[in-house]
Amino acid sequence: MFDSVSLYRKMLTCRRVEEAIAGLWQEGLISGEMHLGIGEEGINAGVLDHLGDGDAVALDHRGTAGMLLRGVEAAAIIKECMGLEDGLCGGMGGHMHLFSKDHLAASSGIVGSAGPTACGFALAAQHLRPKKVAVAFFGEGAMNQGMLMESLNLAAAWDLPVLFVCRDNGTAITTSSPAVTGGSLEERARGLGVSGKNISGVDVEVVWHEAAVMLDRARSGKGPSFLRTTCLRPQGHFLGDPLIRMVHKPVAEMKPRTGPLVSAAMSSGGASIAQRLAAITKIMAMIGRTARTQLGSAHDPVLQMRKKLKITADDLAGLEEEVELTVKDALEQALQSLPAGGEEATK
Amino acid sequence: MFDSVSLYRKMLTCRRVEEAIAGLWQEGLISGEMHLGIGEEGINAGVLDHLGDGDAVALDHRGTAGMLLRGVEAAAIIKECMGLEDGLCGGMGGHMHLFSKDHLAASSGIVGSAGPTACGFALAAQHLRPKKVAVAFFGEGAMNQGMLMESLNLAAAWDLPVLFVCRDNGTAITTSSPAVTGGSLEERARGLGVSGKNISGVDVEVVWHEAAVMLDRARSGKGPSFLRTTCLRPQGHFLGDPLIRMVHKPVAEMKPRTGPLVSAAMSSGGASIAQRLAAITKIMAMIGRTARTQLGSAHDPVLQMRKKLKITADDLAGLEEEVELTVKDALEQALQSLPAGGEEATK
Amino acid sequence: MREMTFSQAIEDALTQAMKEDQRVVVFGEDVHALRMNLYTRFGEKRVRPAPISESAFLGTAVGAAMAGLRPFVELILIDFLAVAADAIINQAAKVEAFSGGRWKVPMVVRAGCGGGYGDGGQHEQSLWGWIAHIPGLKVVVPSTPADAGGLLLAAIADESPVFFLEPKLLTDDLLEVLGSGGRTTVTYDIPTGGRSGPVPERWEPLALGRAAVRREGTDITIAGAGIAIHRATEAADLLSGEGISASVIDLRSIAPLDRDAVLKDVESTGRLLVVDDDYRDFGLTGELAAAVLESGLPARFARIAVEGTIPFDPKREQKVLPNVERIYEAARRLMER
Amino acid sequence: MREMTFSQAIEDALTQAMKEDQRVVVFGEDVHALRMNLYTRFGEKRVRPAPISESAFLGTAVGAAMAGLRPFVELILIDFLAVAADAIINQAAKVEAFSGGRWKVPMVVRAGCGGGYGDGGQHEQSLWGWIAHIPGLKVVVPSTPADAGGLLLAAIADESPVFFLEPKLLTDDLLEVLGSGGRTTVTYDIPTGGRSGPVPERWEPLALGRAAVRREGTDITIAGAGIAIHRATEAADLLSGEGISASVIDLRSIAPLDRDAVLKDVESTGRLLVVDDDYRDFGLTGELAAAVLESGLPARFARIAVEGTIPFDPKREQKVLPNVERIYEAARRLMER
Ligand SMILES: Cc1ncc(C[n+]2csc(CCOP(=O)(O)OP(=O)(O)O)c2C)c(N)n1
Ligand SMILES: Cc1ncc(C[n+]2csc(CCOP(=O)(O)OP(=O)(O)O)c2C)c(N)n1
Ligand SMILES: [Mg+2]
Ligand SMILES: [Mg+2]
Repeated sequence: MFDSVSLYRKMLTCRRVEEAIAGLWQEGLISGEMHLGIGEEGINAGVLDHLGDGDAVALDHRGTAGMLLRGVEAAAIIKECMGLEDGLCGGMGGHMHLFSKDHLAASSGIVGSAGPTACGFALAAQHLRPKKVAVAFFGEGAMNQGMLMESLNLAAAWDLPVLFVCRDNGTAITTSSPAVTGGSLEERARGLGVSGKNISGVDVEVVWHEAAVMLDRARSGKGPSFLRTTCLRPQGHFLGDPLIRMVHKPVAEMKPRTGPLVSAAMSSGGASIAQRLAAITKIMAMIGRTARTQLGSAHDPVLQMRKKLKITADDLAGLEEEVELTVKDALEQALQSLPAGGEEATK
Repeated sequence: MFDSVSLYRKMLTCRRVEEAIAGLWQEGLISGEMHLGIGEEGINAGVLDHLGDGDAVALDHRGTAGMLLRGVEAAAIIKECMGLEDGLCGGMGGHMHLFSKDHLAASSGIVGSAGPTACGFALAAQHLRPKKVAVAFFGEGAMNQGMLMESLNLAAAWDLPVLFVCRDNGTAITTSSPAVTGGSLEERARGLGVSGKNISGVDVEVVWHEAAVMLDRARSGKGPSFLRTTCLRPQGHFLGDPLIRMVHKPVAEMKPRTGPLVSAAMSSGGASIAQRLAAITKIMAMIGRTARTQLGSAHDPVLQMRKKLKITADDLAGLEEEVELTVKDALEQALQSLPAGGEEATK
Repeated sequence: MREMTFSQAIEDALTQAMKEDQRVVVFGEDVHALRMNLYTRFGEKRVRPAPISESAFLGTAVGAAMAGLRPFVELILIDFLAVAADAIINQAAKVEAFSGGRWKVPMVVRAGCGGGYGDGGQHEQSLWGWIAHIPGLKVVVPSTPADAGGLLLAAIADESPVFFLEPKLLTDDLLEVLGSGGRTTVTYDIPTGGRSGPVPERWEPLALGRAAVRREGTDITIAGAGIAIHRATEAADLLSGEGISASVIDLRSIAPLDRDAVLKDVESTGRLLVVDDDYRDFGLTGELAAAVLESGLPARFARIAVEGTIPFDPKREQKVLPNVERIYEAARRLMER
Repeated sequence: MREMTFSQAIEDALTQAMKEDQRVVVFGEDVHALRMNLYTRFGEKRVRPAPISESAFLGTAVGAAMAGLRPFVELILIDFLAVAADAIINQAAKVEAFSGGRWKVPMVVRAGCGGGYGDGGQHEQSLWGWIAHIPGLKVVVPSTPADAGGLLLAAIADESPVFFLEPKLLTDDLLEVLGSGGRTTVTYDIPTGGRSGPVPERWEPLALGRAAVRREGTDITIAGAGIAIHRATEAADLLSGEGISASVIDLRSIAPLDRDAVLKDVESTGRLLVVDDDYRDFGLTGELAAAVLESGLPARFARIAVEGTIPFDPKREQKVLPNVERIYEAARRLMER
C-alpha cells in the first residue's frame, strides 16, 4: 500500500542528508568528488520502498540515498563520506564505494557495473532466498556500457529476479546522452529480452506503483524488468560541477576560459569557420542546458509529494522537524567523530 | 550488377580452398584449432562482392573466406594456416589472425572484436577515404558480447559507414544461441540505433542485393546497417568438433563418455531425478541438433547457385576445372614451401 | 591412492565440492558440454550455460559470491579475461578493502592457460603476473593431478577471489578439443609428469601460498609453476649428468607467493633461475628478483620467460616458450657466473 | 622559453600535433568540454565526444590507427582501462606481431593516473606495470610540463600503441574538477616541481625510453616516475642534510624501460631504491630488481610502492602512497645495510 506520509519522510530525509553532505564537502571536510542524488528522490524512494530483508541492491556512483533508503544509519554514511574510521566502511570506501553486507547493498564507481552485480545478487536469491529480488540503479549514460547491456541479456536468459532502474537525467557528466545514444532505451532493453517502461520520476507515486508491478513479477519467478525514469539534477554531475559554476558565477568562472576559447576560435590552422561556429554553438547549448536545469517546484519530487500530502499543517511541521533533527543528530555524531585536528585532514 | 557466374566462382573457390585447408589440418600439417566457413559462402561472397580498394573488413575467428574474397592469394592464406615463414603474416598469426594491410582486412580470435575494429576502419574512411566503407563479420553468439553492442551504438552515434553482418547458425560452439539470447537480434540492433534485416544466407543473390542497399546507404553518409543472415555449418564449430565426432562415430566417440555420464546420472548426491533427466534431455538435444545439421543441397549456397547458373554444361565444367586447378596450385605452392622435415613440425 | 588424469582430478574434486556444498554453482560458456557429467548430476540450475558475455557473468559471480554463493566460473581461456577485466580488478579485488574488511568475495575463476599446441598469441597467454599485480586477488597454477584437485578445493573454500589456471598441455580435455580435435596426426610436447598421476582417495584442500620442493639440489634453484616445473625437472636431469645439482621449486600459487621457500633454497644454492610461461617484463621473474634483493642474499640470477607475442608457427612457438633446452642452457651459464 | 602548467603543456603540444597532422583525431567521453579549445578550433569531426563505451571507442582507435589515422583517445582515468582491456591487450598490442610486422597501430591513450586527492581505490590507480606487462605496448609518465609536451609528441609520432599517463596531482585541469571542484577549503599535497615550468617555444618529440637524471648523487640511486620523482627529490634534499647524497632518476617511460640509465647510476652508488605509485607486486619495482640482478652488479635494494587497494580516507591514503617520509626512511635504512 502506498503510504504517502512515509514516502515523503523518506524522500525528505534523503534530501536533507545529501544537503548536509554537500555542506561538509563545501567546508572541505570531504575530499575528492561528490555525486549526490538531489532531484531523483522520487525514483530512489519509490523503488526501494518495496525492498525488505534479503532483497539486494546494486548502486552506482550516486549511492548515498540508496543506502539510506535501505536502512543504513545516516551517521554511518556521512562518516564514510568523510573517511572516518567508524564510517560505514571504516573510511576505506568513500561515497562511491558504500557497502552494507547486512542490507545486501553495494556500490561501485565504475559506470555500468551495477548491472552484473545485481544479476549476481539475483542469482544468489534464486538459490538461497526464494522470492527475494535485486535492484540495479544506473544512469542513462550507463546504458551504453557493454557490461550493463550484457547483464540485461543474462538476466533475461537466466530469468533472474532483477529490476533494472535507469535514472535518466539526459546527461552523462557534460555529454548530452541522446547525442551519443542510438535507438531508444526501452527498445534496447526489449531487444535484450527485458521488457520495460518509461515514466517520469517526479511523481513518487507513479514510480512506486510501477516498481510494485515489476518487483512482483520478479518475485514470482517471471524474470527481470526495465524501468526508465526521468529526472532533473540541479547540482549538475557532481558538487562543484564546472558547468554549474560557469552558469552561476559567469564572471569568475567563465572569464579564465574565454581567452583560450576565443583564441582557439580565431587562430589560423584548424577547421573551417562553419565547423568552429558549430562547435561553439554546441558548447553554448551545453551551458544553456545546465542553466535550464533548475529543479523548481514542478520537477522537485519532494515538493510535489509534499503538496499532495493529506495531513494537517501541524503534523507536517512535526514530521519535518523530526527529519531535521534526525539529520542534525547524524551530522553532529559525524563531527564529533572527527579526530582532533581532523578538520585539517584534507587541507 | 549481380553476376551469377562470378559469384559462383568465388563461392566455389572458398569452398575448395577451405576443403584443402581441412585436408591439411587432418594430415596434421596445421596445428591447433581450425574454424572454417563452409556453408556460409553465400553470405561472405554476397557481401564482399561489393567491396573495392579502400574498403575495409573486420573478420572473426572464421576469416579464411573473407580474406580470399578480398583478393588475398589462396597460397598465402594456406601457408599462414601452416605457420610458414612466407605465409600471409609470416606464420605469426595463423588462421585466427589473418591480416592484410593492402586490403584493409583484419581478423581476431576474440569474439565480438570485429565490431569496434570495423568502426575504426569506418572512422578512418570518414576522414581519409570518402565513400569507402567497412564491414564487420561475426556470429550470432557474438551479439551477446558487450563490445559488439557498444560498437553498434557508436556507429549509429557517429554515423559511421559500417555494415554489421551477423552470420547466424544458431549455435555458439555447443550452445544453442536462442537459449541464452533475449529479445531478437534485429530489435536489439534497432535499440542501438542501427536498423537491419533478417534474411537467409543460402541464396547469395538475396544477400547480394540486400548488402548492396545497405552499403550504398553507408557510402552516401547515411550510417550503419545490420544484416542478419542465417546459415548451416555442417562441420560444427571447428574441425574435429567433438559433437560432430559423436554423431558420426558414435561407438568410438560416445563410448568413453557414456560411462561417466551414466554414473553422473545415477550416483547419489546431486539434483532430483527430474532435473537430471532434464539435463540429459538437453544434452541429447544438443547432439541431435548437430546430427541434423547436414548441409544437403537445399541449404548449400554453392549448390543452390550452381543450379541457377545460366551457362552451358561445358562452360560450367570449364569454370569448375579452373577453380580446382587454382586451388591445387595454391596447395602445391604451400606444400613446396614446407621446410625440409616440415611435416614433422607439429608432430 | 587412485590414479587420475589432470582433468579427471579437477572434475572429481569439483564434484566433491558440489556434493558437499550446495552453494557451489558452476557457470560459463558451454558448461553443459564441458562439464557434461556435472551438468547431468547436478542439473542446469547448478551448472548453467552462459551467453558469450564474460563481463556480465564474471560480474554476476562477484554479486553472487557477495550474497552467499560460491561461484565457480569457467572462463575457458585466461586470454578472455581481457574482455571482462573490470569485474575482477575493479570489483572482485576491491570489495573486501572498500567495505573495510566487512564483505568478501569467495569466487573461483577457472581458465586454461599457456601454449604449446599452436593456437596463436591470443589464445595461449598465461597472464598470471597480470592478475597477481592487483591486490586482492589470488592465483594458483597446479602442475600435477594431486595438486590440481587439492588447490581446487582450497580455491573454492577461500574467502577471496581465486584464479585457478590450468596449463592446457596438462589438461587432456581442453587439449583434446583445442589441440588434436580427434586427430592422430599431431602430437604435442606434453610433459609426462603432470598429465596423470596418483591422487588421494578423498580430496583435502591444499594450503594456498605454499610452494613444493620437487627436487632438492645444491648448486642452483629453479623456480616456476605449471608446465615450467616439468620442463625444469627434465632440464635438472640433464644437468645432473654434468654434475650440476638443481633444485626445482614448484610455486603452485603465484599470489600469495611463497617467497620464503624460494629464498630458503637460494640460501643454500646461491643461484636462482626463474622459469615463467607468462610474459617476462613486470611479472613473476621480476617479483622473485625483488624478493632476493630485498632479502639481501647474495645470489646469481637469470630468468627465462615469454618475451613477445607468442608466434603461431609451432616451431617458433616452441622456441619462445620456456623449454628444456633453454632452461638447461641458462642454468649452465648461471653456473659459470 | 615559455612557462606553462602541466595541462597547458599537454594541450599546447596536442594543438601543435593536430595543426601539423590532419590524421590526429581526438575522441573520448566529454572531450567537447575537456578539450573545449581544441573542439572549438578543430571542430567536432576531429574532437569527437563518445558514449560511455570504452570497449567500442578504444577498439575503434585500433581500427582507425590501422587504417591511417593517428587516434588520440581520452580515457580520462586509467582505472577505466579495465572495462576495455581487450582492445588494448588482445588487439592493439598484437596486430604488429600477428601481421608479421606488416601492420602497425599508431595510437595514443591518454589517461590520468594516481591518487593523493581522496577519490578512492577505483579512481586512483596507476596501473603502468599492468600495461607494461603485455608485449607490444608502450607507456610514458611525464613529471614536468616540458616532458609532458615532448613525450606527448613522441607518443603521437610513434608507430606503436602508447599510453600517456598523467599524474593527476600535476594536472591542474583534472585535479580542479576531481579534487577541489572550485573549493578553496581543500588543499592537496601537490609537488611544486611539476605543476608548472619552462617549456620550449616549439615542441619537439622526446625520445621514448630515455630516463633523465634529475639529480646526481653518489650514495644511493632513487628511481621512479611521475609524482614519485618530486617526492624523491624532496627526500633527497632532506637526505643531503644528513650527508647522504642521492641520485634521482626519472624513468619517464615505463615501457620501453631505460634499464641502462638506472644500472649506470647504481654502478656508482651501489644502492637502488625504487619508488612506485603503482602496486608493488609484479610491477616496476620487481622489473628493476631483475635488471640489477641480471646485470650482476652488487647492489642493495629496497622498494616503496602501493601495497593494497588505496584507502579513501585521505589520511590513510597519504600513508600508502609513496611519500617523502617513506622515501627518506627507506633510503636511510638502505644506507645502513
Ligand atoms: C567505465 C567508466 N567510464 C567512465 C566513468 C566516468 N564517469 C563517472 S560518472 C559518468 C557519467 C555517468 O552518466 P549516467 O550513467 O547518466 O549517470 P549520472 O551521473 O547522470 O547519474 C562517467 C562518464 C566511469 N566512472 N566509469
Ligand atoms: C571473448 C571470447 N569469449 C569466448 C571465446 C571462445 N569462442 C570462440 S568462437 C565462440 C563461439 C562464437 O559463436 P558465434 O559468434 O555464433 O560464431 P560461430 O563460431 O558460430 O561462427 C566462442 C565462445 C572467444 N574466442 N572470445
Ligand atoms: Mg545521466
Ligand atoms: Mg554461431
